[in-house]
Amino acid sequence: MLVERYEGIPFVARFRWTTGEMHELFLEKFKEKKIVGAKCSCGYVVVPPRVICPQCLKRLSFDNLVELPQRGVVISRTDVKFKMDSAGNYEKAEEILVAVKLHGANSTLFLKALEPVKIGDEVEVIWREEREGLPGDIIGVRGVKA
Amino acid sequence: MRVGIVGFHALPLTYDIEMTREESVFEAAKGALKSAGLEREDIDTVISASSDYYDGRTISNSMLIGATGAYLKDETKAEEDGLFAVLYAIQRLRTYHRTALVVAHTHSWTFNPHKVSTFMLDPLFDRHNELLNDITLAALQANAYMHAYKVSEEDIALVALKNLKNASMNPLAYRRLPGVTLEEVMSSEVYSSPIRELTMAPCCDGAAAVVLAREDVIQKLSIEDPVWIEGVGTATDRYIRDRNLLEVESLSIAAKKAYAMAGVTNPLDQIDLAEVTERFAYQELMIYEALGLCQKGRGKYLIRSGVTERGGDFPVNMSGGATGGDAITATGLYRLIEAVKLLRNGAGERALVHSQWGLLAQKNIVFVLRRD
Amino acid sequence: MGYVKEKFKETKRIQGGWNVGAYRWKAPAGLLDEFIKALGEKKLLGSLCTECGRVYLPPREICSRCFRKIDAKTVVSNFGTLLAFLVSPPIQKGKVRIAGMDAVEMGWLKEGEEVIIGIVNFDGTSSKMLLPILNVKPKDVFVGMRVKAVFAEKPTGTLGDLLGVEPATQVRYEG
Amino acid sequence: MKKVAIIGCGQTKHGIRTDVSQAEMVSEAVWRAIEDAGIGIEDVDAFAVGNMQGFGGIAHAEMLFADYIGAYGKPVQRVATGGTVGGSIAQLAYYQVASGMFDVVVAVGWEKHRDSAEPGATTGLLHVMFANYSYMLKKGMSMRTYAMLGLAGAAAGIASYQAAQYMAKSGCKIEHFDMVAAKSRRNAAKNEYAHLKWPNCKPEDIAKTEMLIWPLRFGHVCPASEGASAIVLASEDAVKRLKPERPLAWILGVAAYADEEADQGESYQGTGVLDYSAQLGCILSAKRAYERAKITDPRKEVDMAEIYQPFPHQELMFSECLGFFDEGTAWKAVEEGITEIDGKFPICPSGGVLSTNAIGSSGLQRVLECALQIMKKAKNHQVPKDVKIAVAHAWGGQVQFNTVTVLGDSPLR
Repeated sequence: MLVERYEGIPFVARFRWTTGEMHELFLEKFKEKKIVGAKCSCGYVVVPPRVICPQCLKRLSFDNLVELPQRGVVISRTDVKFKMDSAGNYEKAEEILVAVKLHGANSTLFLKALEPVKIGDEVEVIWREEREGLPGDIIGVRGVKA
Repeated sequence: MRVGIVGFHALPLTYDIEMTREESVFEAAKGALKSAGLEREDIDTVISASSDYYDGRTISNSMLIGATGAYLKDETKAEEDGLFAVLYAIQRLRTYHRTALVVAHTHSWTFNPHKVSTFMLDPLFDRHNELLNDITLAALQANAYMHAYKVSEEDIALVALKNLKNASMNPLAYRRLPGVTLEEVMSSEVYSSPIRELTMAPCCDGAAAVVLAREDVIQKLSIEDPVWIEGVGTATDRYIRDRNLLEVESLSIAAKKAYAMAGVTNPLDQIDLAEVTERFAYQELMIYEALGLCQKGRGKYLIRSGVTERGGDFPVNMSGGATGGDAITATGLYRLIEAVKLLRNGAGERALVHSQWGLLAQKNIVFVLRRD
Repeated sequence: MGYVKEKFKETKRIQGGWNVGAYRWKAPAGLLDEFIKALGEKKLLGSLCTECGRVYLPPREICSRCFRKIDAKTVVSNFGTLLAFLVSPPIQKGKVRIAGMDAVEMGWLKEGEEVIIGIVNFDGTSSKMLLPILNVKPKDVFVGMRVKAVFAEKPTGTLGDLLGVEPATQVRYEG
Repeated sequence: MKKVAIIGCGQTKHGIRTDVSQAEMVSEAVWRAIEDAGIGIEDVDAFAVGNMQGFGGIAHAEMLFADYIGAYGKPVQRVATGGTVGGSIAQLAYYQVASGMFDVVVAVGWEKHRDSAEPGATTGLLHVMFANYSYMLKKGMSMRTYAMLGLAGAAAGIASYQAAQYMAKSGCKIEHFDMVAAKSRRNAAKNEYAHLKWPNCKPEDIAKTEMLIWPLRFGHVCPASEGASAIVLASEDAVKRLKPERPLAWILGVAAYADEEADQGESYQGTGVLDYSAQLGCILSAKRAYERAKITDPRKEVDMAEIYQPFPHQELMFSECLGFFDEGTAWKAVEEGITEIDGKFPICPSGGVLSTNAIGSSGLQRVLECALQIMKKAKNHQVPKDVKIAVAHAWGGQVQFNTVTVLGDSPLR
């Protein structure tokens, strides 16, 4: 049996996900170049902050918010050689992606590295010049000279 | 009440299959019934496995009711790996139902499954990092794991080489590279270091189906040579941000449950072979560890010493595993079917089957099979 | 009194998209083409399951009931029965958007027209088709009405060659 | 085969939940249910989850919030079947426990589809047919026909045909739809978790609303709500062990028979379904679920029902398929007030899907609401009559799936 192939008519479904109050505050603080996390009574520090502790499942509120240092340690890195467009097609790229634990935080953040870094390196968060309180306000991380 | 696998059928894995979604599912379902010597009328419940995001069709099972044989039957859809549909079938067979047909498919040609992985990212933060997807996340996990346990790129390549060699002997495999060398694996194109083209599973099109039945029904209908599901375990992990990247904790939990149910205390001794879903070659080493075949960080010794090679003490992925072709929701069923075939061919008495779902194998499921 | 709806606090929204148009699919080759070709000859071509005798229109490949591939084709009647219908309120500019475009501005729908769509069971088939009901006022449409297919005068070799259905002769007692 | 009880219920307020993220919304329902059961997360063995992922724009969202709902380290099984998904989740959870595989299971269903920027729920619904429409356009369907079908497309279109077919069979009129809709809005006003409430709504109020697509008015349409529902299920053994000090509801029988897709097959193929209001799948599911629940005469034995009715004629049509009234007569029962909250056979005292439709939540909410009535915990919308047996129904797919779940105040004999 042979098949006839067909493509979708051009259409991009748009979304506008609501953040909830805790995540909203997290993003709003970006405007002041601040990163907040939530510290649970069990000791776990989660970032982005959220209403339930991922470690012990206790409720977290605004009272649990803590400002986090903008420096952390690279726990892993990779040289990324491709990007995907919205249709899932590959494009060539030369970028570095890192997994970072900010000092004092237990969660891992996945961010772009703006220059080569190694596992164990100390890095700092680099902000966009004009910040709007959106995820894109963080451009990535850069190594900190000891 | 034991549950046995009594029939199965899997289409050869390929990319851009010359079949519609409906035709492939129909052929898989029909073939599985035929291999069990049963008719559609003998089946009490049908469970399909597919995912709307991979199919590009909301309610992905809605237009497949005729093709899966589910017309006017007690039907449902597990929206995840086919092994979860098998688990659900077992649960149903322990209640009202006597026989079950499980059908799974994904056609990766429809839309790049790696792009779908980005739709699993937190839309409030992670999804806005254009570099993040299942491949780059795997690269990060691989590097962290390699760094922590001094695993070399060659160790990873050895896993891929083993699976590629096995796949080249498997008529169902999509990627068959007879005579492939370690050098070829280690010089294949880098997607995100250390993940290379030949150290990751190629997404492809596939459809597979299995027929399951209760022990009393198997006896009554004199169905020959069933393969019994002795143990099953599954567990979920935390989202990627709050997880220890150095282990697959949910798989350890799943394996322990499956072993306990099957009465397995020492998997390396009591189980003869395994079919696991390694979307990336490094994952297979972490899977060895989570399955309790060795201690944490020592998976590399199993591959270096050839224990998991064909002919080794504990062959893993004699079919080539997902490295030979990954049809996403159907992949677990391909592993299951390969294990059943191996048992029926006398490769051993007991087999382990594993599949995963989600970012960095967030969810894992393990079966222990036995042939009397 | 009217509706009482609780308002919840607005929180920030994050934008994103899903490129649904980038998906692609497969159809059985030739299945619909034969149907379209027949439309050019002002005929409706269905597929016939020789096991159960059902005729599917448009053609179908797998018979759900018999769990087998359907193996025959047959021409069916151009006449049928209206099983159900709906009527849109008069179309207004700015009210109907299709794929982000205004249907009136694009000339697809006419300002003020009332669109009638029906479920039609063509005689001899086990299927129904959703088709526009043409050349009739909404008040004259009823469930059970006899209808006939309306084809394009000059066939273009496309699905568009079947324009819809219109009322067929309704036979009533005239004594 | 283990007997299965519902030992806890939790739901969020349904509406346009701009105040929370999808993860927060779902965890709200899950933790309420666990709290309501009086157990701890350590007592929970597994989860049954589901929604329609395209609607809220997150693939397999449960993976994202597994660590919000306490699911990590535990089995999570996911189902998705369209509008029926909530009913399918409840049945999955039932089988998880009845099989003896797990003792205590949390079932949760949700939808956050106002996160979609497309009007209403079109993103999700459109994609049922998006591939087919793409093919039809390729094959030369005119944009005029496409616009006409689009106009009548999605659920409201399908519902309109269904309503017309039901009217033709039963002789019921649009005014009966007004009655059902008004009842639903009135009942919803008594339900703190419902979305569209209209205290003391009268059929005349509904009749004043504009015609959306004949024969359905704006007042006949369900809202696109956001929300989540969760229930905790436990085996008889777990009930003995946990000793929940609360009334319980028991699941007595479940069934879900699938019919062929009604509208179109893959790539514009014909289907063999002529009557959208016939719902053979519902009739078969009801028959089998009653058998399993050892119910021989539903009219005598069943006390109330929660029916999946995003549009008013569906309450009538399905109540017949479920065997509560003779074919074509349910509208008379509505005229007589039999299905009112204080009637002889209350249907949808919660206000039903007509007043609250958060897709993934809706089907599960029907089961939850039946359980609340049996437990006598429905507060302001508690029916006065003593509920011993209740039936929860869900409908979905392409006019083709039905789940029927029978609940009772005591375990199956």
